[in-house]
Amino acid sequence: MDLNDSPEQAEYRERVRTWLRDNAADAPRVRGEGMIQDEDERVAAWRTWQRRLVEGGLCGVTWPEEFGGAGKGPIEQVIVNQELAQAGVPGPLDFIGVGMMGPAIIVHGTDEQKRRHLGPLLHGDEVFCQLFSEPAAGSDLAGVTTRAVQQDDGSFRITGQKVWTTNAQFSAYGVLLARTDADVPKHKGLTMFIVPMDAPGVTIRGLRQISGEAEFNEVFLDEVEVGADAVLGQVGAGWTTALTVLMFERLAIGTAPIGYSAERFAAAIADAPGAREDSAVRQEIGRIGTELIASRFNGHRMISELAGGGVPGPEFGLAKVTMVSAAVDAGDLIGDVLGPDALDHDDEWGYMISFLPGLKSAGGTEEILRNTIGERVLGLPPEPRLDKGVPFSELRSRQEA
Amino acid sequence: MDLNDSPEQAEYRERVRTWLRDNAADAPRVRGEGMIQDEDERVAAWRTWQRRLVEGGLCGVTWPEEFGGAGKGPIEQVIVNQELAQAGVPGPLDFIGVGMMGPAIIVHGTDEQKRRHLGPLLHGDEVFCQLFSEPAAGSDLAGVTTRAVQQDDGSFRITGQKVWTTNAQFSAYGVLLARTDADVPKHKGLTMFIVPMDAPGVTIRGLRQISGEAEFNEVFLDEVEVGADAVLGQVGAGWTTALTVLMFERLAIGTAPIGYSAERFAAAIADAPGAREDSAVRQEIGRIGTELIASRFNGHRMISELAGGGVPGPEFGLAKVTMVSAAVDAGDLIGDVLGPDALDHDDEWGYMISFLPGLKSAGGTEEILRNTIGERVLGLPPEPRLDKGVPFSELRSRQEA
Amino acid sequence: MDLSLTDEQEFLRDAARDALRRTDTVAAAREALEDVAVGKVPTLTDLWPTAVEAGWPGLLTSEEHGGAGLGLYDALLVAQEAAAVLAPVPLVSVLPAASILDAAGDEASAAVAGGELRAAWLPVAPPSDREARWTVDPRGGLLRGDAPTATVSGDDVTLDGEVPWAPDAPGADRLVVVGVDADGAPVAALVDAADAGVTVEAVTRYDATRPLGHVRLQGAKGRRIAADADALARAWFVAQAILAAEATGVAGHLLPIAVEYAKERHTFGRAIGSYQAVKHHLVEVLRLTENARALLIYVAWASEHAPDQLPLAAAAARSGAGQALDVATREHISVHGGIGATWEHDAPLYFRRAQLSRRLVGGDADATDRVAGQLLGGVVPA
Amino acid sequence: MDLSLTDEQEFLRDAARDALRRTDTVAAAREALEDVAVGKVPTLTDLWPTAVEAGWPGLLTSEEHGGAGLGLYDALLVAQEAAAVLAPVPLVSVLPAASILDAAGDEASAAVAGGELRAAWLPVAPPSDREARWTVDPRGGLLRGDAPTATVSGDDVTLDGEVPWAPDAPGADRLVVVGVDADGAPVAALVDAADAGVTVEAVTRYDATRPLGHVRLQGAKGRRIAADADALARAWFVAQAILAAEATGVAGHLLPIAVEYAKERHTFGRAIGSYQAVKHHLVEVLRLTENARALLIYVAWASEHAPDQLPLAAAAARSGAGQALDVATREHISVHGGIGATWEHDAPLYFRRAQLSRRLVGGDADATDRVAGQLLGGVVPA
Repeated sequence: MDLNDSPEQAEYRERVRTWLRDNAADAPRVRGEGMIQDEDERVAAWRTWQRRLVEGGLCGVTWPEEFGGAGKGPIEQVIVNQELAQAGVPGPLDFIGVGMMGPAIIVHGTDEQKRRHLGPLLHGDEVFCQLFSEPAAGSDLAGVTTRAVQQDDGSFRITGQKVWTTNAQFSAYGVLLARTDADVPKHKGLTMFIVPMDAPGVTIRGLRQISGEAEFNEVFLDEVEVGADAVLGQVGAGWTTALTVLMFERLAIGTAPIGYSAERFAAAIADAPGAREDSAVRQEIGRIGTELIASRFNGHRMISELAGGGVPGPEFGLAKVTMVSAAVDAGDLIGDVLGPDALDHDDEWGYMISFLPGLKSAGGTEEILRNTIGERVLGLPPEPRLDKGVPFSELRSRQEA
Repeated sequence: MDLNDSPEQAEYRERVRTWLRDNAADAPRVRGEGMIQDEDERVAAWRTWQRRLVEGGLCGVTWPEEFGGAGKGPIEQVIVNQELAQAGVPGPLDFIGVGMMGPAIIVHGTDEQKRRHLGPLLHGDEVFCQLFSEPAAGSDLAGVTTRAVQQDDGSFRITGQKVWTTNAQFSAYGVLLARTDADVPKHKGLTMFIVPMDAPGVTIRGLRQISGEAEFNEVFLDEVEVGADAVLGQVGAGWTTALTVLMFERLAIGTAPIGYSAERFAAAIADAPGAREDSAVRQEIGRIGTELIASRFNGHRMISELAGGGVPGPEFGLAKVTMVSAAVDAGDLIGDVLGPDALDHDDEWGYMISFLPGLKSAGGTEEILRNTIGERVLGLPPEPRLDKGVPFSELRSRQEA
Repeated sequence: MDLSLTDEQEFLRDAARDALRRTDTVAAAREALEDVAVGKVPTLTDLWPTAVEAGWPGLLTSEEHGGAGLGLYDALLVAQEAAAVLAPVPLVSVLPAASILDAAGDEASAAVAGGELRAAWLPVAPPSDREARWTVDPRGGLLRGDAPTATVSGDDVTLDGEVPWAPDAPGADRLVVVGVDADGAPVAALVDAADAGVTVEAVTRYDATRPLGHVRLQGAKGRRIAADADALARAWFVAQAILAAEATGVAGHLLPIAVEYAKERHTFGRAIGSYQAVKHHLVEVLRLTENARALLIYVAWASEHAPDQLPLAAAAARSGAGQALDVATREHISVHGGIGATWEHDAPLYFRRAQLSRRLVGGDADATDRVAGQLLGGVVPA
Repeated sequence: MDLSLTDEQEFLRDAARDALRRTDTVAAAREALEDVAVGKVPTLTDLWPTAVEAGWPGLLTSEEHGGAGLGLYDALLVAQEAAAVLAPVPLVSVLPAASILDAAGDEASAAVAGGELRAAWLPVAPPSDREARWTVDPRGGLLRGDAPTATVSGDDVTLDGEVPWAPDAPGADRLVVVGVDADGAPVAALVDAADAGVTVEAVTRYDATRPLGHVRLQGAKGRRIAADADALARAWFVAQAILAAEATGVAGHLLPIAVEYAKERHTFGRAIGSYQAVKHHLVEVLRLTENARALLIYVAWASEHAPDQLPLAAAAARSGAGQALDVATREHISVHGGIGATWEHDAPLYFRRAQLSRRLVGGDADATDRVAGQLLGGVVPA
């Protein structure tokens, strides 16, 4: 059992460190104090930085070399993430494109799609967003109602509404899941498309969260026309393509550095008058700290597994449960200790307190995650499904019955 | 809004108090310190006491006068319960018979059954137990597998196993739910019987709990023969009869005095060195105390509703959830404050810590209760049922498929 | 034993509901937040005329001193209604003030009860078994501050000190200040908010419907109010009870909305309310809300029949209702899925209410601590 | 970064599992409880010969001092296996004792490591940011007691004081006692359990597989062990880690049993494991158990690479694993329905283990408090 790098990993880490020593000074400030306030300027600077990361082999770490990547494995991605965090510099602007959409195009794209999209995506010239979630479908991704209707000339017209879309406001393309056949059971009638975000009929609207910030967007599609060559994977095989994306999403999130930590939360209250002497506060920070330390070492375990050639299973989703609920509890504690000033508009903890309730619901609620883990990891039987094998077009009327 | 008795209630209370002043000295000690240790002696003394309570109108309070009861309403039952608790004397030996089985016989029994059973039951001469739960059926009462097969002469032969039976070891009769028809959906093929506990084929075995005490019994039935006149209600209508019993059970439990209290838990730790000064201990006892005080006032609200002619709805089951989980938390706290001595075999808190996990599972788990309240009180939709309309005989094979 | 509402109480509650329905207070709460987001002082709907018209400032004031002479439970009914729609009705500041003036038979009682003078009480907590002195909320941290010092000379009182996070202080004409004299005994004084020795720094934190003020008293001149220590302690418990009622009002308001949504919204082919995870959480909200309602009844009963249990009752109500509010507002967001966490939805407004309220006027944790102190001290709840 | 077990570790774990399988330790735990129920001192399966044969007393002792010279994680693997089957193997008392002797290069080290002498360490906690002195568990209440006083004269140490709730003290030949000298500095001494100044009152509480003793030292004579304060503090953290491993072992053992039952047992026409209430609770047990396992890895890493993090790591492991044990044992009863709460079922035996363990050797709450102290003091976990 060794928490340290293998010799090859240590050597790789040293190379990354050297590159960062030489280049970190040019990194833009994209969050927190000193951040570039104007969004356009910030995106432009970040785009340049992504290009630089590619040159250094720190972006597209796991992409095959033939598509401009560094051709490494997930463990090297982890090392890069750790060193970026250590150096206090941002990763690529297009975390979603590089981490999920590009890899999905590599797996399911045509040669032409790969040629056309992968280069600009990797270099940050064309940012990609993910157009999966819908207001009506909730956690049930396969229940999307956005319709893509094929025309006589083979092109498709897409109409519907997507939600919770990160980066939509500066994306060139979106990878969109739509229903092309409503007369088959719901997992079967789906198709994935690559949609230009500047196509006529696409409207983007910022979606403000509890804090008042627009963390996400809504995207409305009104008879948006795309060619037959916009299909990613096969018509009717959209669910398979979506599962690939979700697998890359798990990997991307699993290897991302973790934001909240035991030491940060403890530091927030350590100097508040009376806090350190209060046993109730101590029990609470001790409990929260224990959860977060455990989560960190579970991260180490996952990395060890990746290094051994494994792929993170659904159980690593538990890290999200631990992290979010520890952060919620920490928000409560910090607010109680620091008082209403912790709720101030610009306070980092006030922001966290506002941000977490949305996070708890976004990207699959905790309940769905616990279902998945109970079924896929523990092997518990699924809930009875009323929608199995039923044509999608009939589901609605049943629900309303 | 008035927490006090109405003039009629106050007068009734005064009568009960007077009776208790004159008679309490003769009450046997049946639990706690000074309790009659030998079970036979204890039961005999308690039986005598039940008879005395009947004479005073303090047992069978809500039974119609024609069956020997006092012909009062539930509010008078509450007053009696409060005054019994206040005087520190036990209620009737046969809480289950008087509170549930007798009332069910009054509703569903034949004239002959009423004549034969109600008198001895009320006076404690013949104790009744409830034979509903089964090891395989769990919380699903309608899933009982004990079979009652009608013979050519009209009599029934009953074979099966019951569990969690209180008082079985000194009961004269049991009210038993059995399946008489397996070829109809499960709620439909049930029949209720009055079974003599000394019939050939009945075996009773004490069921020891975590503490080592036998709080309940298992009852085995092997070809137990009962006449057609043992059917309570109609053949095939056992589920209806069971629902009546459950309604009386809710009423009996709802009006029973509550055992655990904020003040008792606080007193347990008040003098432990360091406890009163520890803010974590204070937060915990404050939280537990708040829950229990709320529960007490919810009890007052229920009584007010009874006094207004209402019947307690399923939401009063929430009192059980509050009580049990507050007591579990109190057990944790008391154990942590008093240390391992609180786990001593004879310690009252050690006993409580052992007793609660069984209570949590007995008589419908908390999960079932939350389902019921969610559906019956909040009107939320039920879970999809796979056993609706399916003949009972087919259910098993489906489950194993 | 009859805990149902009297006809008068039902009338009072329904009248409050109707009066508050005249403006869209929830929409106003969101608009006020827009002001805060752009750095402006929020403009709130002024519900003071509504409150005065309805007689709410004088609810607890006896008839002989110019009020309606109702019981504490009646005030709690109004507080529940106001909070349910996030209406900025300053009950938590005016009712403790009015009750102190009423107890003293003070000459200003009628004007405050009638709403001609808008009075705000500055929250000062009576001693507990952990804090042997009269205290005020800290600006931050857990160490409670000293109550202002009061220098008494005949009817004149001079006050020095600071009372942070005082609800509704910015809009008040008069402040009812509790200070302690040189012997540590509490003294109440009526202070003109415009007095040279008074500074009120207006602050808004997270819930724009709750105006707050840091009040600094530097040789502030006031007139003594002849209320004794019990009356001054009672003001604190009245405030706790009102915050408890507000919390209960919100939780009780949100639950049926969440239940409706859970019945209508489908996922994986079933209404989300049919899933145990959702169902059991909603039942937990019901349980906590019913508990909170029961605790308000305890407060009302103690207030009328057993004043020695009022500290326990008010603290328990605050603690239990605070818990209900916390769980209900989080669950409200959660049941509504991602949409419940967006600015346009009402759920975040109630969440903000919960987050701020739990940290005002002692905070929920201080109330829980007082419950412990009362129980460990041998108080037996009825 | 490779956190998988080495071949040697897998062998050690499998060998432990095999050795412990020779007797039905769970059945023995129930029988011992029958003895307690009728007021007898429980007869326990004596697993000391098994432990000695397997070399467990010397696991942490360096090879030069007569042990196997393995790492802390290896000992934690054995502790997990022993606890999983409720085997009364006295690791929590002998390993801290052996590690103190090893650190001192004491002449008794080899005999203790080899099991010829059965040694028990008396739990004495090093100072924390809340307790500036060396302390022992109280008999009851929250105020920790003073460590025994040690009067040192050359190699001779005279000890006075009391150490309540010392695991395995009744069966030990030698006691490793930590006392404090007149300057408050810790001193370790090896004491013959048969010394006239030593009284060991054997006690059993709730979990009959855990023999305990209240040890009274009245002028007890011992021989000084030349271990420094760091080594004596380390013994406490080793004990915390072993209790954490035991807790993890039980939780990890119970989870698959509960899952199997939840798959097989049907109610209302469905396997109970298909209901969210059951499923989500079992996932919570998984989450806590995986967290506990991760924390054991932290302990192992800190023990080898960052001794300054061992206090945090050991305390976090104790706290996190204790939580896992608590939830896992309750859930085990709950999943099994009423039958899980009966005497014949194994679930109550594990519940008893959890109930007692959380209150020994400082208790889980003390460990949580130390996590807080370390974090508030600025320690940054790896």
